[in-house]
Amino acid sequence: MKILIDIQEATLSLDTLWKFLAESEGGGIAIFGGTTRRVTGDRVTEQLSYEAHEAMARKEMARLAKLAGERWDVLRIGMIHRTGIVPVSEASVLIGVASAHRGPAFEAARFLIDELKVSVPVWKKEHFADGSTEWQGEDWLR
Amino acid sequence: MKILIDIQEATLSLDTLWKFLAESEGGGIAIFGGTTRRVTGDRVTEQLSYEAHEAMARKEMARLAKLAGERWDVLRIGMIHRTGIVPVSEASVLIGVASAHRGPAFEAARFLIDELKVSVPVWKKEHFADGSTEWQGEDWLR
Amino acid sequence: MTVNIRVFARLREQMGRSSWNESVSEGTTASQLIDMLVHRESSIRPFARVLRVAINDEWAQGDRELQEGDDVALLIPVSGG
Amino acid sequence: MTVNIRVFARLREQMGRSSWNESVSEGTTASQLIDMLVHRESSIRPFARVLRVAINDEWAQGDRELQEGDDVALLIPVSGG
Repeated sequence: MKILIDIQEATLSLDTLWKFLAESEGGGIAIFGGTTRRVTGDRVTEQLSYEAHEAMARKEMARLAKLAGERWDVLRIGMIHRTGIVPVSEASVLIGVASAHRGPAFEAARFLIDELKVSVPVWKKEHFADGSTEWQGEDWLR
Repeated sequence: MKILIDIQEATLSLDTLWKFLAESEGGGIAIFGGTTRRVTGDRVTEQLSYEAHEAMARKEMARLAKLAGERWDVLRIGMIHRTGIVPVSEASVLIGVASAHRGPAFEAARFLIDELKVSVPVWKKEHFADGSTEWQGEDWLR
Repeated sequence: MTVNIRVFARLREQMGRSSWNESVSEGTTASQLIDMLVHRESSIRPFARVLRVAINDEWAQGDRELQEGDDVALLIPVSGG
Repeated sequence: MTVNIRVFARLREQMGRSSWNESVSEGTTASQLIDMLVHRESSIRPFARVLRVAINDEWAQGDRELQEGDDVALLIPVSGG
């Protein structure tokens, strides 16, 4: 199994990810893209910004990819997270899995984004249209 | 909910699909691409070719997309199937779902590809490296 | 009355044509049309058990009565995706 | 001995710095380091309950003994993706 991991400030290239996955010459590719949502509840978001513990985030994503490769019969896994400003509708994260068949591709992709949101050291800050900002995922503070 | 349906001979554009889905300004996009697999069992594939009952296939894909829109909270659905020759590693089908959250996006995308393979009138022919050809999905003949 | 029959993929290759007109009597159902064709055309007999019908671009039940000018697609199990 | 402490995101903003050196005695565990910091730095007290530690770019347990030169990241629950 081949793995592509990256953390970058530049716009994420779906095309680069697809090419990496398609080279496996398998039968199915599942991709998940987490994108900046305009409206959450009654609040309007202008953009998000992401900050990472970069070295650790790369290591942790690679660990998750290896774990998925042990649990599912997959050929290639790509995980790319963006840091810095991510405007509405652009992707902050792309997860892709190539497999001989669609079942493992879907399941591994879902596993990877679920686990990424639990263990990969990246933090998200909302920049609302009203000018206020707020670090996310802080339900534990209330 | 907005729906994009197409049947085309040209290479499928992941970029076009992504742009359509991202315009929803939701939080998650799930995409599945069915690609031509090089090796199945001990046989090597050179390319696939697809033939469709086009008018019906469009109608049937639109019906499935509407059905998914009733079952899951999704913003946009795209389904594009290619006909004619599809070389190894290229996509014969792209399914994409945009949603506010990742759960419905994954579930609807999986539903759509599963159902497409049951009810959308498209047929696949294998062109093997040894020169032979074989229509697929004919287990019912044996 | 007249209906138009269409076949695709393996069925098209097997029959050596992709569409033709067929005269049927008033009240003929989709199933009766299939039975008639399977009886007459030996090339599609291996597929008899799995043939399904779509009328005017939608899946149809066997008891559906044909109408003048219907576009009747004779379909074997699909294998796209 | 000396370890390097790093903080990120909200914790970094709260503390007004992103990394610094800390002298600890031989045998100090990750948990003891957290307790010491929480006691000393009022700015991170609201986070005490949820603080976790990564050492040299990997999640570490609280009973992990620190080594000279360790890179110790003090992390609040992640929210990426």
